[in-house]
Amino acid sequence: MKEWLKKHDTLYFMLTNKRFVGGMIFILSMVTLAILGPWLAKIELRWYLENGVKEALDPTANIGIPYSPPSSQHWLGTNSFGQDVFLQLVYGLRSSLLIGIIGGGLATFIGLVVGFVSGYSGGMIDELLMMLTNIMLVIPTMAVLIIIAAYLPYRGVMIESVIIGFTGWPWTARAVRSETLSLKSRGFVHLARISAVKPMRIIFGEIAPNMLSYVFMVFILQFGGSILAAVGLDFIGLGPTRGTSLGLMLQQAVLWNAIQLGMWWWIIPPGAIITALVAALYTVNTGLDEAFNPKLREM
Amino acid sequence: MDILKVDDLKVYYKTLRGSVKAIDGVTFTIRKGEVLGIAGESGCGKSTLVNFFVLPKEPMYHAGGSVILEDKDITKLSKDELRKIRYEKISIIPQYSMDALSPTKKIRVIIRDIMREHGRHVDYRLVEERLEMVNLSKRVLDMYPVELSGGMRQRATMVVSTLLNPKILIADEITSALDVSTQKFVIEMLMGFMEKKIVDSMVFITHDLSILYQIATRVMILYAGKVVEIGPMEEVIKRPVHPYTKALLYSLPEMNVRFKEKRLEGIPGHPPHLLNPPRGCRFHDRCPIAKNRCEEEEPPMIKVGEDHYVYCWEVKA
Amino acid sequence: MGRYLSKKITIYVLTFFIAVTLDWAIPRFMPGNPISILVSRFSALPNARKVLTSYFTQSFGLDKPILVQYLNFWKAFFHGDLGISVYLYPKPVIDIIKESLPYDIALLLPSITLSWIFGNWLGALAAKNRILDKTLIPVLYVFTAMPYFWFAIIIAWILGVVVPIFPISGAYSYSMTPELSWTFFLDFLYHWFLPFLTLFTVMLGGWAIGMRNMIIYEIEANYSRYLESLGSSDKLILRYAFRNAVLPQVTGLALQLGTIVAGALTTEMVFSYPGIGYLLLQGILHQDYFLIQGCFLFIVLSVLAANFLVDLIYVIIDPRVRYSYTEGA
Amino acid sequence: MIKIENLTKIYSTGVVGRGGIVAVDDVSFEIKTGEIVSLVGESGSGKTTIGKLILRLIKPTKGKIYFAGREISRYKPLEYYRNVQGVFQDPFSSFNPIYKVDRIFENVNRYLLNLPKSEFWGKVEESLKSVGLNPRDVLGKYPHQMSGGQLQRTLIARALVIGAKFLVADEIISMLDASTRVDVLNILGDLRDSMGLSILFVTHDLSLGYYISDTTVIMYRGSIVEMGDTEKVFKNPVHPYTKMLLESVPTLDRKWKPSEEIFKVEGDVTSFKGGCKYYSRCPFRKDVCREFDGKLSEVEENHWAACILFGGD
Repeated sequence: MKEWLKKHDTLYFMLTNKRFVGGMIFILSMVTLAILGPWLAKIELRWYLENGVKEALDPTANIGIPYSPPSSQHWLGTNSFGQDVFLQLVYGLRSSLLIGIIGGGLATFIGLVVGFVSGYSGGMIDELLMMLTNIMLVIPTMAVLIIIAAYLPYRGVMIESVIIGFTGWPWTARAVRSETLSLKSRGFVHLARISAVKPMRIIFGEIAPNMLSYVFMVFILQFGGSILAAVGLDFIGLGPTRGTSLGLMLQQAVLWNAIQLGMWWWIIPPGAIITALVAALYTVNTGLDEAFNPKLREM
Repeated sequence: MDILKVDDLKVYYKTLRGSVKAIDGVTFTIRKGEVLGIAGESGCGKSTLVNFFVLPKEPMYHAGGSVILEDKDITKLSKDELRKIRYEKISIIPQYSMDALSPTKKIRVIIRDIMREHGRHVDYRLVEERLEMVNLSKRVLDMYPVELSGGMRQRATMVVSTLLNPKILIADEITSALDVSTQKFVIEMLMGFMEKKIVDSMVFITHDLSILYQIATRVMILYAGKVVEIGPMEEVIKRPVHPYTKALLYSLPEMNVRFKEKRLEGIPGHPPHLLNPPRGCRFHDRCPIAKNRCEEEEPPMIKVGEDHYVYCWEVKA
Repeated sequence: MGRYLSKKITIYVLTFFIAVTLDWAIPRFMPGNPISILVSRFSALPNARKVLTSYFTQSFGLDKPILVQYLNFWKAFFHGDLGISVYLYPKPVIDIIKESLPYDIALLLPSITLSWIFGNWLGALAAKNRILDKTLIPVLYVFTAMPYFWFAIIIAWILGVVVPIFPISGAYSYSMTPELSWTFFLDFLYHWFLPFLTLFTVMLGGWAIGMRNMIIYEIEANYSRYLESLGSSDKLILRYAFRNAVLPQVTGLALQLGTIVAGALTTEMVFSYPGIGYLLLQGILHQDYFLIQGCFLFIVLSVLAANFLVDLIYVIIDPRVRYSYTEGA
Repeated sequence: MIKIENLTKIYSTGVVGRGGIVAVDDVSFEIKTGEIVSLVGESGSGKTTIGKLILRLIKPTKGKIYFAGREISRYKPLEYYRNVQGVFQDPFSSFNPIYKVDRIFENVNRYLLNLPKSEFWGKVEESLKSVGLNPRDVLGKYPHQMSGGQLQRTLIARALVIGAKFLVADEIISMLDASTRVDVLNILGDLRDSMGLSILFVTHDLSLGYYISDTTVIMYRGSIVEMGDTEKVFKNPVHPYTKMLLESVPTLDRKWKPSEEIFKVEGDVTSFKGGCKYYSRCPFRKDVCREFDGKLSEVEENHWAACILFGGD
């Protein structure tokens, strides 16, 4: 009875947790903005569309007058080339979210698999996998990303997500391993073993479901981490070779002296949207932590 | 002489679905020079009682009754006043005494810091003397808790807890995680503290009646947040009166019974949930002699012998 | 303790080995033969081209078996030969890196240590003070969520353009040459301040939040409950909690170093601060692959070294590690 | 039924191959059909490790275990676990908190039995009834909705459904309340008597062992110090360790005698190779004990002890 109440308490605490709900609302509105962006841009750039400027919805097209501050025609102004900042922003947001999902998802997935296998099997496999994990942990992943990206002649959002995913998993693996270790010594795992349940089914049928809330939190952190890693890479100049992204926007802003020229509309929005998005993800994570962990609940 | 008087104490827990009445109207006293044993099964309210004395924290709250220590009702004291009483008057050896000491501080430092909190300086001669009482060398002082075994840490904690010669020492389930041989040493050390008058009185909390029998002068048996029987240890064990006490004693495999010769029986049923405890006697649905009245009205306190009281409708004085 | 260190050293040696191998392998195994692309790119520098072509053949040794190429790479590495920069031709990469080293140390050492100390202090305060927790922590969350370089841009714009108090480019004024004098030092500090402030602020948030969470966890620990049961003040409990909470923060420092360095790279780019980050940017902009590889190696090596240092410190401050490895249990 | 021969388990610590903790040290004994053997010892005695070794949850370092005359590693898991089953100490951790109690039975049928559904669940209900549970109180419930005693009974019922002939019961009642403990013990006794189930009853509580078991094996730091017929071991203890344990058991019919000073020396004072492991704590120790090989010798019929001073020849 007590435990049953607790189960529903978690849901209750989740939905009454201001951090969780607030963060979630913001993230969902960002997702909506990314999805509806081009449609909004149609309203914004109606003048160009009506006048037959076909490339008006291409974020790399130089359609407007360079250096224009925000106006009704260009909601967030134009940059030094006359590209529309708002248009770039919504497309950049799209790629950021995509990278977050793919990169974060991949990192979470690899981390989970390595952590489960390492923690459950123990012995030599565990030693080797943990060695690998520790090595990956001490190598500065950004440096690896840089060197890989630098030699790739063509880079798309996909490739970027994949290399971020492949370098971001170690801490997840370590955390999942220690969680698995503690679950592994529980009676129900022993009981499954003496029911002749196969190891893979024990991992995914008995151990993994107990970590669902934890995995969800890990994914959220990886999501935010991937977005940050990607904008960093873009900013260095190793982002997607085609299209636009939030990091790329900022790189160009710095290269073309937007700071010195005081073009705040080119500088502030891309960074602010990343910051807000990542902060919202962190906030959701703390909210979840409070909901899942009774010790942190505020009565 | 009574050191502490608890009268109709009620301690509840706030939850989303109402109050859990973990201690619901408990009356007893602690006398000078005695070891009061408090026994009961899980959920009877033992740990609530302990925590109410040493660490009253949300969501626990005081829902009624008084606790008089030296003419002062400690339920009415401010946080700071309470802080002074702890350790000096009421001290505890906690259930987790094997890891009660911070792992990254030397034991000497821990002792110094806690004493300083109460405005005292450490008399290391005394500390060494006490360490010797529990079979620890003075070298322990300059060690980190991680360097000691679990048993040594527990004994170091025993020394720390009693340095200020508290009036009342609460020993909270300190033997339940121990092996039989170690249980005995620990209890002998506690008795040493009593003999040397380091502590005036002791409250020994456990679920194990046979251990309690080795140390306690009086015993109080709790069931579902209420006292069912209280009296001299020897008498309660030899002549239990309350049906719960009787059933409990009968269910204990002692070293004189074998399954093949005599079959013991447990108590059927479960303790009630304390969010909505039943009316009347809380034991009535498991009680072999319960009558209708037991379901309706709270049982009265009946004196059944010298200093021996029972809360039951079906018992004659 | 010896075992703890030997285990750690094994990891570091392996990591170092892998990093150098990666550095060697990536240009060779990437799709599209970057070496031919490389050489063709430098047709713009006619006098450099000949030298480069011979240099590539020599150092990459493409005609030789792959194992020999690999061994030669190591040999060159141990002789401090990281190739020649194209962008600053004909300067050896190792010399360029050496020149930027002091700037990196001047920027990173104080910003990392100060933000760590101050962040942990703030976090501990927030853990016990409800008001601070409600007001400060959200702000710190925003700090950690910021990309370093964006905050650098904002700071540069506000304190360099809107209210032009600080310079926003370079490590010293154009009119100066590096020398040991007060005027230069002050000028240096003046240029140093904004990059420092950026790194300090963004890192601060992470440490403070980490410490706050750790303390809240430690305050629930048995030893805290024991102290409280014996009537200790919140102050003492907090002090004990802090002592234990600091340990994971030290480990955190080791784990975060890579991210911090990456953040520092982009910050230097914004301020055109002549550290490794700025070099790297130049390398990337000018397709100077030797420079990029050199920077990579240098970054990896310094992170490894710093990590090792943190591990050493950890042994000193955590009696548990010291004990469990000396007793050989 | 189960025969253990020179069983040794060393847990390696840290880096492969270096150092290790000897949990079980050259232990041999036998559990006959229809017998309850209690394996008694303090923490660190290796009793739980033996249970795990029998259940094949860990592999022995040396020595062999036989079930029905065949070495256990030669059985296929399916075959083995249809015969040998276990119940563990913590009832709440034995159940996956996110699944209904039914899960443990479903796993049994899916992996071990493969019976038609109706037949299987019929058997489950029958087994639950035989351990004194109402199937309606168990099936469809979550583990946290049940008491520890109910859960342990459910686990015993699980072993019955499987049709196990041997049960490892590892401290199965140490976490239960006093008032329900004896019921679970009684179930074990009843199953032995009615079905001839053999049980290894692992416990640290001597009084429980005395109540239920036919044979008692007493372990100290990985080795057997005394074993034999329960009545004989308890009434006529030989090894000083057994005596000390029996002295220390708290009971309601006598108060403890004060410990002798020597008993207060706690644990591993000096551990040296060879010699009696109990040497450092033994009040009767003599120099010859340092040469003692720790072998059991017969004291009387069905009663062995490993003591050079008091044991048989």
